[in-house]
Order: sequence, then C-alpha cells, then structure tokens
Amino acid sequence: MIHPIPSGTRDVLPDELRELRAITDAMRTVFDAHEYGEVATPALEYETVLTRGDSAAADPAYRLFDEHGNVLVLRSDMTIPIARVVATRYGTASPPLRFSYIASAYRAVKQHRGQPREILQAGIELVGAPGPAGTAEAITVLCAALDAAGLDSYRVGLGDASLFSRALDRAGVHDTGPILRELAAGDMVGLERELRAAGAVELLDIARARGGVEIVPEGEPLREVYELLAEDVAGRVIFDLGLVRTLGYYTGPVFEVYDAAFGSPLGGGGRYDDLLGRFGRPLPACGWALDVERVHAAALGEGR
Amino acid sequence: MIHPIPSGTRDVLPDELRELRAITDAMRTVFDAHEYGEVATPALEYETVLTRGDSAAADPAYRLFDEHGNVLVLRSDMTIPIARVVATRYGTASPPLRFSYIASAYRAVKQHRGQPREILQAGIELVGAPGPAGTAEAITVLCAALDAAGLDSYRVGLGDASLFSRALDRAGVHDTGPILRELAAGDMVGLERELRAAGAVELLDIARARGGVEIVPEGEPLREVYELLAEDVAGRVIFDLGLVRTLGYYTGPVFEVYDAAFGSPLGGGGRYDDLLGRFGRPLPACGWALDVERVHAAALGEGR
Amino acid sequence: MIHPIPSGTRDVLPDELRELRAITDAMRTVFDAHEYGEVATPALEYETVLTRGDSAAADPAYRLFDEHGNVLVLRSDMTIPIARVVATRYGTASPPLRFSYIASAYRAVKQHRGQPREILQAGIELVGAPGPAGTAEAITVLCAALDAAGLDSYRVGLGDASLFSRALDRAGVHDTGPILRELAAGDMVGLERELRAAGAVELLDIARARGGVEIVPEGEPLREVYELLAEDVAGRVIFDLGLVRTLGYYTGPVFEVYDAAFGSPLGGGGRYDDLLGRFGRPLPACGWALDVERVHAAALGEGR
Amino acid sequence: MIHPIPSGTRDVLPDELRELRAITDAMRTVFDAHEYGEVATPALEYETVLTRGDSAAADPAYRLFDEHGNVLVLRSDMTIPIARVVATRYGTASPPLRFSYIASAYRAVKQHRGQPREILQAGIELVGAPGPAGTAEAITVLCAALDAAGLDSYRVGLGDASLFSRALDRAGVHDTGPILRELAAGDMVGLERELRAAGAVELLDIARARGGVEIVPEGEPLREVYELLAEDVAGRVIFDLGLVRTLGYYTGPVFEVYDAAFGSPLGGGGRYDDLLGRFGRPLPACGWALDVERVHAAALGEGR
Amino acid sequence: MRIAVPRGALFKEALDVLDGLGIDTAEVRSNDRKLLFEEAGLITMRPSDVPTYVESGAADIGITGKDVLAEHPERNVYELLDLGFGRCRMVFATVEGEDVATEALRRLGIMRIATKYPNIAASYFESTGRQVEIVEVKGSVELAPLTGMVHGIVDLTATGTTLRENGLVVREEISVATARLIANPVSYRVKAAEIDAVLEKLRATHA
Amino acid sequence: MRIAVPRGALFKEALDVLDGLGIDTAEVRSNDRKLLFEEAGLITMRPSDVPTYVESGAADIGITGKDVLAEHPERNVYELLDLGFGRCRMVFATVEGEDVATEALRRLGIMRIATKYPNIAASYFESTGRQVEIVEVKGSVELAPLTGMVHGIVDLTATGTTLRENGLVVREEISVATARLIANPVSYRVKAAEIDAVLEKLRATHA
Amino acid sequence: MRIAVPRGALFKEALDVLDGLGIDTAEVRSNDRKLLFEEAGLITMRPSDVPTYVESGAADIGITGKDVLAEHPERNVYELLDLGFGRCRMVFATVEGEDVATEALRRLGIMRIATKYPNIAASYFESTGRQVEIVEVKGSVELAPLTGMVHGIVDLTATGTTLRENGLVVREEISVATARLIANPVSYRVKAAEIDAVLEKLRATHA
Amino acid sequence: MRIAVPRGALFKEALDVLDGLGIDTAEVRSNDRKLLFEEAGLITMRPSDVPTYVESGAADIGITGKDVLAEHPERNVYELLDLGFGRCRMVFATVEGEDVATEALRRLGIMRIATKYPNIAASYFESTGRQVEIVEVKGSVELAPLTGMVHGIVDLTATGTTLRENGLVVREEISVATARLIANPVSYRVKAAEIDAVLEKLRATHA
Repeated sequence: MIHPIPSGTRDVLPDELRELRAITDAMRTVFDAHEYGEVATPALEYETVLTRGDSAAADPAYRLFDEHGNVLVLRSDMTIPIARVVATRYGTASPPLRFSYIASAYRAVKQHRGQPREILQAGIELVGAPGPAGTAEAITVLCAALDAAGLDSYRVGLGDASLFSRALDRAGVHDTGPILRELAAGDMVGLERELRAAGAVELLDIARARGGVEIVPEGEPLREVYELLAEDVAGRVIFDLGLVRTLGYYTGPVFEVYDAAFGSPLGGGGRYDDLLGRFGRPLPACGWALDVERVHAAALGEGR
Repeated sequence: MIHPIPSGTRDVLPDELRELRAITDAMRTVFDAHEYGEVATPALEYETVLTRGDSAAADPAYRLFDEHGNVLVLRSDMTIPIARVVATRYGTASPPLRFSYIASAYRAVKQHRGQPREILQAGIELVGAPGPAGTAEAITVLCAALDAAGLDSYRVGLGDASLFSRALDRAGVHDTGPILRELAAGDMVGLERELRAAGAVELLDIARARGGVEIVPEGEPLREVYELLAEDVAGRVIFDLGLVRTLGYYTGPVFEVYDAAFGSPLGGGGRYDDLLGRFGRPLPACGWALDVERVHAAALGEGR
Repeated sequence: MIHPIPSGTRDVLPDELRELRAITDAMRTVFDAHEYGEVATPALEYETVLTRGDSAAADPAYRLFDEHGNVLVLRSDMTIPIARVVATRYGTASPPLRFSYIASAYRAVKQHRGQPREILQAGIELVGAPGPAGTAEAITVLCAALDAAGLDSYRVGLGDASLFSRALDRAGVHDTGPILRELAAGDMVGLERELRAAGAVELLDIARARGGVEIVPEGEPLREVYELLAEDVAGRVIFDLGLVRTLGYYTGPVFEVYDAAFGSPLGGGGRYDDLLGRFGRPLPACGWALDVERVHAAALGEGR
Repeated sequence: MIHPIPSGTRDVLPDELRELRAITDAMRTVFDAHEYGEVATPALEYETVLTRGDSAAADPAYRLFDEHGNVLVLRSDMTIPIARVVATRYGTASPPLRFSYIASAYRAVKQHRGQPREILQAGIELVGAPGPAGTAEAITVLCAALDAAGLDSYRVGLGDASLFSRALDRAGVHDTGPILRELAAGDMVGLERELRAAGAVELLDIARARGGVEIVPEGEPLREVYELLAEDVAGRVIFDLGLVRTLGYYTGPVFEVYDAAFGSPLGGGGRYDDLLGRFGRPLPACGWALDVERVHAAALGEGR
Repeated sequence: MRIAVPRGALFKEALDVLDGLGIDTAEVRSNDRKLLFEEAGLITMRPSDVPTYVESGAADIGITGKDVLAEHPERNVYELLDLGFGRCRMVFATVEGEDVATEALRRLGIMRIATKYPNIAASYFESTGRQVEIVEVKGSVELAPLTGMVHGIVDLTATGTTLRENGLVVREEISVATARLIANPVSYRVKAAEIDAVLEKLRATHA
Repeated sequence: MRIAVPRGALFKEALDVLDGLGIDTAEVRSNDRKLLFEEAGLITMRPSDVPTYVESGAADIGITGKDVLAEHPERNVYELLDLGFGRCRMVFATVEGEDVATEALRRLGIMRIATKYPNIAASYFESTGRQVEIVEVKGSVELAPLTGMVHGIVDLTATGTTLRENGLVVREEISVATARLIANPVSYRVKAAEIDAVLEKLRATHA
Repeated sequence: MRIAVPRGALFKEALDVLDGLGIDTAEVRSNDRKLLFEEAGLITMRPSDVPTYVESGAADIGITGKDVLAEHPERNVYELLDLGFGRCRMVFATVEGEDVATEALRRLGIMRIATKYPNIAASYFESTGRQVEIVEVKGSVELAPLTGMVHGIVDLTATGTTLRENGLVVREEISVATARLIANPVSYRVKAAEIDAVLEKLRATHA
Repeated sequence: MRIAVPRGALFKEALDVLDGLGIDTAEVRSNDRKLLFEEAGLITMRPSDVPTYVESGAADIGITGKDVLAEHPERNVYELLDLGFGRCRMVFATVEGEDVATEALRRLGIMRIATKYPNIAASYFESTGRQVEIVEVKGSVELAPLTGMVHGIVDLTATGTTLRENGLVVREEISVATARLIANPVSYRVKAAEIDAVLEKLRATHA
C-alpha cells in the first residue's frame, strides 16, 4: 500500500541514522570542547520575527497560521532564532556568548527538483566577539567539526559580504541594487551590463577574483582573519572576492564549504554584526551551519 | 523588544538542555542495550496517512497544506509514522522489528491552558512480537528507561483496552459507543447512566476497579503479562481495569506512567495488534512514549 | 507595476460585467417566474460538511483553517450548501421547496492549465418533488434559462447515473468500483478491460450509446421524463447512456449542456435523492448549475 | 443533525434576501444614474498587493496559501482591489473614472463577539476627480443611495484625516505616532497624556470637537466641500474634527454614516489621494462603502 | 488528600457532604476570609475554579456544578459521582409577550443572545438550526434583554424567580445541572484507596 | 441618555460622580436587587460588563476600571475621562522567601502564573523575556500559589492587604488602574451635546 | 471533424489508420513542414500535444501514446480505443554491474532517478516503498546515469537497443504503452454519429 | 573538466567555440548517436537539459540559450559569458488581420496564449496588465492559433520565417536571447583556474 510522505522529506532508517549520528556526535564533542552551549528552539516561529532578521527568511518550505491568524513558519535556519533568544532571554548577559545546535531547518524547494525540504543542520553562533578574532575562531571550529566528521578534501571559500559594496561606493556608484542582484544571481553577463551602465565596469575583475591570499587587497579584514588562522586551517582556504551568501544579514567576512565530491556547498556562514541590533541587542556576531546529510554524502563520495 | 514565539512552544537554554540531554542519553543507552534501532521520520506527515492509523491523530496542533492542497500535519506521535515505515520500507523483513526514537511531537491544546504543543518524546515500538511476551518486554524496557532517567517513585498503571468491551459483549450490550465514550471521558456519572440504560449497571464495578493483581479476573492476558515481569518491574504496577488510552488503536494491555510529583501521566503505551494491518502489513505490535520534559519535572519534584 | 491576482481568477470590467449581468438578470427573471426563492450562503464552508454531501466536494481550489484548526473550503458548488440549509433551517417545512442562486463557486485546477478557479454559477434546486415530474420541471427551467440567456444551438445530454450500475447488477457483477472508475474517467479501453475481466463485456455497448429516445430501454425512468417534456424542450435532448457526472451524489437522471461553440459542457445537473438524507432530512431532489461565463462565451461563439 | 458553518458567517434565506436585494437594486439604480460602472474582482487577493494599499488591510478574517506558498486573503474591502484594477488595467485611460460594486468583504473578528466576518458591501470609487468637488460628488451619491435604501434619520459624520496631523505639525510636534495611535483608539485619556508630553495639550479641544460647520476652522477644505453640497445633503452632516477612519490610506476629508437605530456606523469613506500612486498610477480619489446588512437593520430599527 | 470546596450556592451542602465524610468543617464554616485549610485538607474557591485546581493536581478531588463541567468539557478531570444537590435548569428565556427573538431570526437572519455559558448556548442553537450572535456577559444576564442589547438569554436558574422578577419567560429548557464530585486522574490511581473510601461513604448517602 | 454603572468596589464613588451630574441615585443606592433604573437612565452591572453594554449601544456612556479596558483592548468604545478614583496596582507576586518562580524558570524553562487577567499577564512576561504558563482562575487568585498550583500570580491590588495576609510579596509592579468614563462611538456623535455637557461638569470636578 | 495526428514514432502507423478510414493522407505524407491540413481535416503535432488540442476542442479526436495519457491523467479527454501499434515498455534501468541505486538507498536513504515521466516515475517508486529524487530531463535520458548525475532512469523503450548501447540494463518493468484514439467530450456527444462511424471501422480492423 | 554541449540550433557554433578552446570536436561532429565523449570531456544534450547537468555538477560548465535560463530562473548555475551567437527574439504573435486577442480581452476578459515558455509568457502579460490563459504546448507553437485553440502565441523566432509561413504577425517583441556559458557553483571555485583559462580565451574571441 502507498503511504506517501511530503515531497522533500524522507524517513531515515537505522543503518543511515547510525552514520548520521556518528557525525553529529563527533561535532557535538567539538562544540563542547570549544564551550558552545547547545540550545533548542521551537520548530515553528512567527514569520514577522524571522523577517525582522532577514526578509529572505520569509520563504521557507512550510507556512501555516496559528489560531489568531498569524503566519507561522517552520524555521529556515537557526541563526535568527538564536538572535531572538539572545535579545529576549540574554538581554543583560555579558558577551561573548557561545551557542551550538543540531536541529532541522526547512527550505522552500521547487517541485520535481527533488531537493530536501527538511535539512538536518549542525552549527554554532558566536555572539559578542568582534572580528577578525571572532571570525577566525568560528572558522577554526568549522574545520575542527569537518575534520571530526571525517572529511578529507574539503575547502573553505572565503569572501566578504561588504567588499564589493565598498568598492562600488568608492567608484561613486549609488544605485547598487541592480548590480548586487546580478552578482547574487551569479549572472556575470548581467553584472557586466549593470556595471557598464553605472560606469564601473572595471569592478568586474573583483567580482570574478578567486585564488590565494595574494588576490586580497591590502588592508581588507580578510587578511587579518587569515593571519589569525592556524596553518592547517589556513591551508583549507580559497579566497573568492565575489562570494555572496543568499541571506541578507551578513556584514563582513563570509565563507562556504566545498567538496569536489558534492555538486553544491556543504554549508557556510559569516559575520552578521547588525542582526542582533534588529532584535534590540546590538552585538557583533558570527556563525555557520553545516548540512549534515551533505557532509555524509560527501564523506561517502570521497571514499569512492 | 518583544519577539514572541508560538503559544505552547518554548526555547530551551543550555542549563535546561543539559539536564534534558542527560535524560535522553541515558534512555538511548537503554534502547541500544535492548537493540531498538533508532529511526527518524519527517516532522510533517499527510493527514490522510495519520488518520489511517487513528482518527484521533487528526487533531494535532498544527496543520497546513502542501503545494497540491493536501493537508499536512506536524505529527502527534511517532507510533503511526513508524507503522507507516514498517509497511512501506520493511514490507518483507522478518519480525520482530525493534525501533526507538527521540523526537518532537505536536499536540492541539486550548488557548490559555498553557500546555505545551511541542513535546519531546522518547519511546520504542516492538513490531511482530505478540503478547504477552512482547508486552512484558516493552514494560521492562519502559522501567529500565525510567530508572535510567533517575525517577524513584513512579508507578505503572496497567489495564487492557479490550477488557471492558469484552465484558459488555458478554453482557449482551451491542450499542457500546455511548458507554465507551463516557468511560474515555472519565465521566462515571454518565457511564452509570449509560450502563443502566443498557441493563448492565453491574459492569460499573469493573470500570472503577484499581488495585493489585488480585482484582484481575482469572484468564485475563494481564495476568500472563504480570507473571512474565521481573520482581522489581512487577513492584511498579498498579492494575486499573477502567484504564483507557485516548488513542484508538490499542487492542489489548495498555499502560500509563504516574508519579505523585506530577499532576498528569508522564507517558504510556500499549498493544496495537491491528494498526500495522491498516497500513497493509498485519503484525502484532506494542510500544510506548515518555514525555521527556514531564519526566524531568517529576525528577525535580521528587527531589524536593 | 505588476500587481498579480491569484491564478485562475480575474477582474471583470464594466463592458464584460454588463454582458454577464444581462445574462444573470434574464435567468433571475426565469427563476422568479417559476417561484424559485433565491438564497445566499457563506463562501466558506466546513470541509466536513461538504464531504458529508460528496467526497469529491473535498477538492476545491482553496482550503484554509479557522481559528480552531478546522478545515474550511471555498464552496465548490451550491448544491451541498443548499442541502445543508434545508436540513438545518427547513427541518419541518412542507415540500416541495424551490431555491435558486447566482453565486461564485471555487474549483481546483492544475497550474498552467489556465482554467478559472472562481466560477460564477446560476442554478436551481428543487427539493421534495420526486422524479420524473421533478426532473422534467428542472430540465424545463434549465431550457428556459438558456433561452433567456440568448443561446440558440445548445443541446442537453440526458443520461442516468444509476442505469449502468443497475445493468452491472443484473449481469451479476459485484465489484463495480474499478469498472465505474474507468467509465467516469472516460477510458473506454480500461472499461472494456474491466468489463471483460468481470465477464460482462456486452455492457460496453450501453456505456457507449448516444442518440435519440430509441436507444433508451423500455421502462427506464428517462423515458417517462422525456414524455413529460414540452416539444421544444424535448427537441434539445440527446440521450447518452454512459453519461456520468463527476459528483457522486447523483442517483437517477443526470444531464449536461453542450454547445458546439464551446469545447466543454456549459453546466449540468441531475437527481440526487439520497443527498438530503445524509444531512438528516430525507427528501428527493433535483437541480442544476450553469457556468455563466461559459454561457457568455458560447453565446459570443454562436454569433460568429 | 448539526451542520455548522464558520463563525461569523450565516445563511440568508429568501425572506431576508428579498429585503436585501430590494436595497441593493435601489442602490444600483443610483449608481447607474450617476454613471458608476460596476466591476467585479476576485474574492481572493495576494496579501502583498493589499498591504501595498494599506497595512491594516493585512488583517482580514481568512488567509490561506496558494500552490506557491504565497499568502492569499479574502479581501477586506473593495477600495484596494479597485486601485489595483485602475493601475493595472486602466494605465492609460483618461480620468475621471467612476466605479461601483456590490460585493462581499471579509473581516477579522474576535471569537465569541458574534460579529459578521462576511459583509455585503455596496460602494463607489471616484478616481481622478480631485477634492473638494470630487468629495462633494461622493457624499451626494452616498446620500442618494441611503435615501434609496429607505433610511430616514441617518446622519453623515464629516471630518478630515489630515486635519489633526496638520495641527500637530503647526504646533511643532514631530513624534506624532503615539498621539495618533491614541486618537485612533478613541482613548482621550491617553491622547491627553501624549499631547501633554509633547507640549501641545491645547490640541485636545480639536480632537473632541463635534458640531455644525461653525466648528470648522476657516480655510479648511471641509468648508469648501460643505459649500458644494445641496441643502438636503448638507442637512445630514455633523462635523467631527477628531474623526479618524481605521484604514490608513485616507488623506483628506473622511466621513461615516450613523443612525440612532444602530449602535455602530453603517459605513463610511473618504479621500485617498496617495493610494493610486502606490500602485503606480498617481491619481486623486474618493470613495465609500456601506454595510448593506447594517443598513437593513437600521431601516427595520427606524420603523419600530 | 486535598479537597476543593465550592463557595457560593453549593457551599452549605458541600460542607454537609464533607461532614458526612468525617471531615471537620467547623473552621471553614466560621472563617469567611480564609481559603486554605491545611489541617482539614480543604481549599475553598469559586465553583468555576474547582476543575482548574483538580485538573492540575493542586486538589485531589473537588465538588462543583455540572454546568461548569459542561461549559468546559476540555478540563481533564474524572467525574465520579452525582451528589444530587444544587439542582438547576439551563434555559433559553426572552422578554414576555411577542417573541422578539423569532421575529429577528426571520427578518434579520439572526438573533442576539446574552449568556455566561457561551459554549453551551452556541451548541444548543446550532443543534436546533438557529443562527445566533452570542454576547458573553459576566454578571446578571437577565439585565441584557431589558436594555435591548439582546433578543434573549441562556442562563442557569434554580427557581425561576429572578427571571420572573425581570419580566422574562422561559421559552425552552436546555438541560439540568447538579453538583458533582470530581477527581484528578493521577490521584485517582495513586490515591485509589482513599478516593474509593470517600466514594463508598457518599454512595451510601446519595445513591 | 443611558449610563452603565459598575457595582462592586467602584459603586459608591461612581454614584457620587452621578450625583455631581445631578442624577438622582437614591433608588439605586437603596435597591440592591434592581438593575435597570429607567427613570434615572441608569443600568447597574459588574464592571467587566460595562464595556459590553456601551459597545453595543445599550448604554450610551459608562464607568469602569482601566484594568477591564486593558484586558480587553478589542472592545470598541471611546475612553473619555480618567475619573481618578478606584486606584489599584496590577502586580506580580509570589510566596515570600526564596523566589520559586525564578528557580522554575532556570531549570524547567518556564514558570506557572495564576491570574484573572491572562492577556495582561501574558504580554507582561513576554515583554520581559520570561516563559510562562498562564492558569486562568475566576476567584481568589492569591490562593493559587499557596496550593503549589502555580509559582506566582498577577493580580490587581488596592492596599496589598490580601496579598500580605496570604504570605505573598509583590515582586514587580506592572501598571496602575483607575476608573474611566467610556462612550459608545455612535452616541459620541449623535448625542455629542449631552455627552459634552457631562464631560464639562466632570472635568471641573476631576481635573 | 478534425483529427490530431502524432508526428514522430507513431506517425506512419497513425497515417495508415487514417488511410483505412478513407482519409486522404497523401499531402500529409509528402509535406514535412505543413502542420494543418484543412481539407483532410488533419492537424499534425508532437504526440504530447495531442491531448491538449483534443481537450480544448481544437481537434475532435486524436491519436497518441498511452504513456502521454498516463503521465497527464488530468487531461479531460475520452479514451476510445487501443490501436495496438507503437508498443513500448516503461522501465526502470541502471548501469550494468552492481546496482548503485540500491546501495544509495541503503546508505544515503534515497536514490536519484532521471526521467521524462516524473509523475509515472514518482508514483512507481512510491508504491514500491523507495525514496527517490526525480531529476526531470527533456532529452536523451540514457545519458544521465553515465555522467553520474543519477543512480538510474525511468524511460520508455521499444526494443531496448538504446539502453543496451549505453550500458544500461532494465531492472524492472513498470508498464506497457500503445497508441490510443481519444476524443473531446463535447464532440463525443454532438458528433456522436461521425465518431461512432470511425470507431466501427477501426474496431473491425484493430479488435 | 566536463562540458555540456547543446545539440540542435546552437550545436555547430558551440562546437566552433570548443574548437577555439583547443578541444578536439571531430568525434562529436561525426557521431550523431553518441552523447558522452569522455576523452574530449564533452556531453551533448538538448539545450534545455544543459542547466540540469551543470547545476548537479555532472558537467562543470555548459553552453545554452538565454531563453532556457530565463524560463527556469530557479536553476542554480553561474552565467559566465554571453557567447553572442544563436540570436533569437521572444515575441507575441497572432494571426494577421484584425487582432482577435485584443477583442477577446475586451468582451471575454481574457485571451488564450499558446507557448513553450509559460513562465516568460505569464510574467510578460501580467506586467502589461492583460489577463491571459496560458496553454503549454511542446511542439510547433505556430499551429495553435491556426486551429482556433488560442488567440495568440509567445515563441522564440530567429528569422520570423516560420511565423510568416503560418500567417502570423509579430505584435510585440518581448526579449532577445543569445547563447551563454554557464558553470556549476562548486566547480566555479574548486576549478577556478581551469574555468578562468576558458573564460580568458573566449573573451578574447567574443568580447
């Protein structure tokens, strides 16, 4: 008999769950060792709370109403819920605050694309520790977690969410919306068109630059972060000056995890120094999340 | 600033989560020791799938639609999802099958009642092991889990979902609906009225009987279960011949966990020998779930 | 600027609305002349109420929840709401009862199919007048309404929802589900396969029979209905012994309106002698609904 | 048998519907005579479209999702849908444009308050005719509609949505939010407190002023509107300088209809010169809506 | 074992019941301001709060009216015994003379009803096919139709005197309510022996 | 013009206000059972029903406490004047000694609070970042923490005496409430002159 | 009467059928670029467009494959006759050797499947209890597993040659498809006589 | 590095581009049936499948038309370069003579449009304030209005010849499309050097 489950979700049976649990247990040990206290928040949040953090958070897979007609959503990540927790429950606590989580997040995906909507995430948030030291700490814990998960050949792409905006500003470009939209969409043709229209086509080279630390302009915060990394962590880094994360709350260095054995990023994160302020407790912050099932798939893929 | 979360949900901060994790880790060790393989299923299920298991499962806290207009619900327990998994994914595997889970379930509660809607549950399902041996195994693992959680003075109420129906049948009562409805509602006044109307008022004494094994009629399966229990487990049992669990799928022995330090049951379970058949794989089964936060509250209450 | 409206809906501007209003006013005059009292019901109904009438009514375009978590739907027709009104509000009134309506109904349609989801319907329900006289009255009012709307070349297909089932019964076929499913789907290949499997392939000819009154077996109620029709009305009729309406509540004669100028039926109806009983007031009934926009399109098409 | 309908909705039976239809037919004749072309729009609109018009329009009774997860709402009035139609479908038509409608709107009401959620409204929108002439025309058609509906003792309260804001501005008050919130809530105690805090307590007298044209300061647009009214229309007017309509899009004169035979306003409207611009076609506009059932109840009440 | 005792109309007879159980109610009878009587194991409160305390386990058992239980069927308590006293009727009443409620229903499609029991009233009219608007009031319901605010009321009445004094007539009787003994579900099991002892005594008296 | 008058704690002072308006309150003062005084244009009722009557238009104006208005902000009435009397504080109180509510919050993540004002209590704790479970009670709220049913209460107190007598201490003050004059929105316009006359007299006295 | 004729694999045999009905197909056979043959009453199109034209009434009847009809069950057309030709199998195939799809299912919990028939594929794996991720492709499906993009495919195959050439083996057969005669529901009634004449001739030939 | 190459209209010029990169396309040019050319690192497929393979990582980069990318903006690929060739226009066309689409819009409130690009067509008419019903067809779109099924079409045209041959006239031009080079986002980083080398050569040729 057919007993379907919602598209984009799936059952995890003991064989697979054992492998996933080995990964999350290994990561949790890393979190404990670095003193990131684990928190749990409701699977459902008010949409108005999530969109206060980032309007892109308003597009999760599943939305519903509570008994008062308010829109609830299954959270699309844990960063905004933890920002809410800090503002609401740690209004007077002394920073830095360190939190970790292992929790499901929910994403909107198109039909017939076969992508998961329920995603098991592991991650941390480091609140109140300003960059570059805070950023370097977050990347260090990230690599420790990936090592613990058994990945061998992963790389960490490192960029800066504000770098290109600052370059536009220096070039005297004010209407940056269309330009940044093309960059975020990965449309270099559109980007060139918009930059040309704005008389700043020379910035195209920045957007496309990927490589070693030598491509990072002097004085950029990214250089400071890089210098604070231990050698093994630094060896994982690829700089990418056009790197843009889809979530809008990032304010400085951002990073993404790649593995040649998997066609999409395994996770990522970055600095979000303004987000906490939107919830009423202005503190600098940095964090990341890994998609545990992708980490698992990449680990299996590497093994082949 | 106020950033509300949905009524009936809450944030769990590191102090509390550490205590809850100690409980779930202890229970998971018990599950592993008894070879109950852990599974995970989607938080959302189709309503039509849940109601195939039990129409009462159609009333969870949160319901929504998928992109085809089908009704999805946040699962109200894990028993029906696991029954679905067995029928769908273990169609040809040899019984018995042993599953465990530590997962959130979602309940409909009234406004201003302050009860949680998101409930962390730990439990097992033993599929394909018929009673009374299967029932005794499930109760044994239950007491091991409660012991591991650090509870001292809990009791296990033990009844039989079919006992009263069988008594009605012997008394020649056919329209049992109104009678069983009053029993399930705990309305002994209404129960007496209905029994009197059906000419079977003498059965009222059965519905009210609570006590030691001596109140269990000879030949009842409950006696066999009792005899299979080790002494320490048997010492926890209170028989309750009127015990009814709200979920409709129970077919034989049922049980509930009580602790004087907490005003409501901490969890419960029972035999459901027909449920798997409704999903196309007829196998006897038994299982239970504990509300981890209630277990935690009771443990703190006992300590006072 | 783009300000979209939901797919399957549209704005009606004065030019078009004037033409549509001319049609509905003309029909309303017909309803008044035949003493069909107009009623209005809520656009939203409880799904459990609609599905009591017909499970197919559970698939309207739009579903939502009220503040108690009950599923509401935008009504998919007016027949079931009026059945509800009769049972609830006319529990003791003497039949026959005559009702008319001009109201929007809502349908589920597939994406990119471009079909309307919000449909303006005009129709009647004749409650408590048994067939064939009641059926003949309903068809007579139907033709009067179509004439009033200015249609010239329409035809009324006339069948009987019970005819084929009765034939199956006479042929000794008991498991009729698969057979009727193929008939309803218009799959004559599947119908032949299923009839052959049931040893009743000779019934295929009935399912396919369309033509004049001569194809109607002697003694069928359809013949009586036909004899009660005035000549001009009778001249519109095409008999169709395999005609099946998608709604499951029809019990006897059913009819559909066709116009060569439009690729789909303009409306239809039939007898539903059991429906009122499901709502607690058993009365025979008959009714029909026309899609006013299709009538309009057909009228324009005829004019070309 | 009980077959409930959603709270806040109801069935309208022929006796009542005949009386309601007499009212709407009489009003429609008035609309035709003044050349207001009738339009129909979908019952459902995208929430993002309605809130573009007014954020208060985001709180209707019923909200749901379409198949892409967009929020749909049952419209809470017809003004914003018609603004959308003008911008979308009449992008190049020459003003003034005159529209009328007779349609259901949907409102959020609290449980156990017994108020209707589905409201039959009749109204007009006059687009592209600037005030005071446009305002006077709208009020004239309003009184003609109320006369046609058979009301005798109604009054039209007349105020100006911008008057108090302008007074605050002249008094040098910049943070007007808290002050206007109290005024809108009808909390004169809170209003006095906030005005006092802002050093403008003398404005309290304006907020409370109700009476004849003599209370209207010289030079106010309200005086010009008043002078353009025919005597019988002018005789219906009560000036009310603190009058505030709950919808946020009003920019100038606003009005409400009262009848001593009914405890709440029967309807109202006003100028909204900015609304069309938000939809991309900047045109001045004015309109009103009457609650047909309240008009009916008031007419019956007057008769007593 | 702790017992929730209703103050108000049921108070005296509830105390008599407790006397019959051998509980010393002297202090309760004499002290109007005290609410918690630890020694006697009694807590006094409004009848409508009794299910709240019993459900939570703050009281093991309690006494309250069936009207309270019927208005709040969601309370998870066991109803053990009909104590018989405190008999009242739940009625639908309107101002005497022509029935304005019915006329409102015909021409306006709806009638307005004031009540302290919105759940009971709503389900009663729904089951009889009448559209109503419920106006919840907390105090003297009989006042509401006199002011024209509503067309009728649903209320509990013992003798009907208050209704008559206010010119109201009972049009329909909805149900009958008496005092009930209720218990917390956990107490019902873990204190089974004590509760059964109480029941036995009461049954001897009340059955 | 019809006026809704609150019985209970605000009764005496409300009648004094009416006397000041030249309304004859003698019969109201002497007749405890009558509710509707047509001649004087007065209707007496529980304070919490006053907004209900005024909103519906059954009374044109009325007097009630700010606590009632704050708990039910959805009532569509105009608040015309702060009459100043009937001053009370809305407070959060727990049993004296160690604060069990705070300890519950830390280890259980939540504290249970009894109150007659669930909306006020819920929004207060929400705004201060504390997770609570509201237990609505109808009668003496101070009883609830004594029985262990809740960790604390939110209630209205005039002098604090009842709290002290029950061993409770005020931990936080939430707001202050006084009596208010309210009006129906339609009456406020069509009876503007009469209402303004009342306001003028009262302002002379109360401002 | 207008007939929708499928170009592609079914083209030749569909024209033979039309010849049998006495329709002149010479021009259709000779003109590759023309689509609409008014005189003969024929419209030629891709098989997957046939139900679209017939459903809309732009063609009264048409010929297409059962695979097209099964993938789009929402099309409201009547299926009148199995024409028997164009026989194909819908299969699940993977790269020969060890079954990578099954191994993916065990360790990753899911297998990825490329197909032009997402509805058929999804419901097939669902009915057999396997979790899949459907990747819809428009062109040569057999390419997808060779590149590692998917673990297997669901596709239509006549002889199996293409699969074999690409190193794929059929693991399971899902269904069998042949050409069908379909009709518009309105035409089916108002042109009943003409359609029945066609059916009679075809049944004589094909049954 | 693996490259997805579009067969069909873009095929020849895409191969020329690859030749320019020093890739040996001889076998691809000569073998019509083979799809995967491991040695050359090429995969050939329908243009509409190119983004599917590139998004999944089965190909690192690929060439396809902007029309394909515009119709499926949800595909997560990087668009690196406009290759300039394969220039086409997306147009709205109807049968020549009186514009039946506009007349339908006025009296029926809606016009029916056939297209292979439902997303592009729907958003174009929406943005211009016209209500349409989209009929998705897979094959020759120009046939649809000739049969009366639709009032107009939205389609891609290079020279306009096919439209003219079918008696259709372009009423409005919607956009222009050319061939694009796209990349997988992970490859774009971990194979940055190789991809940049390709880009450099192509920019030298195409910019």
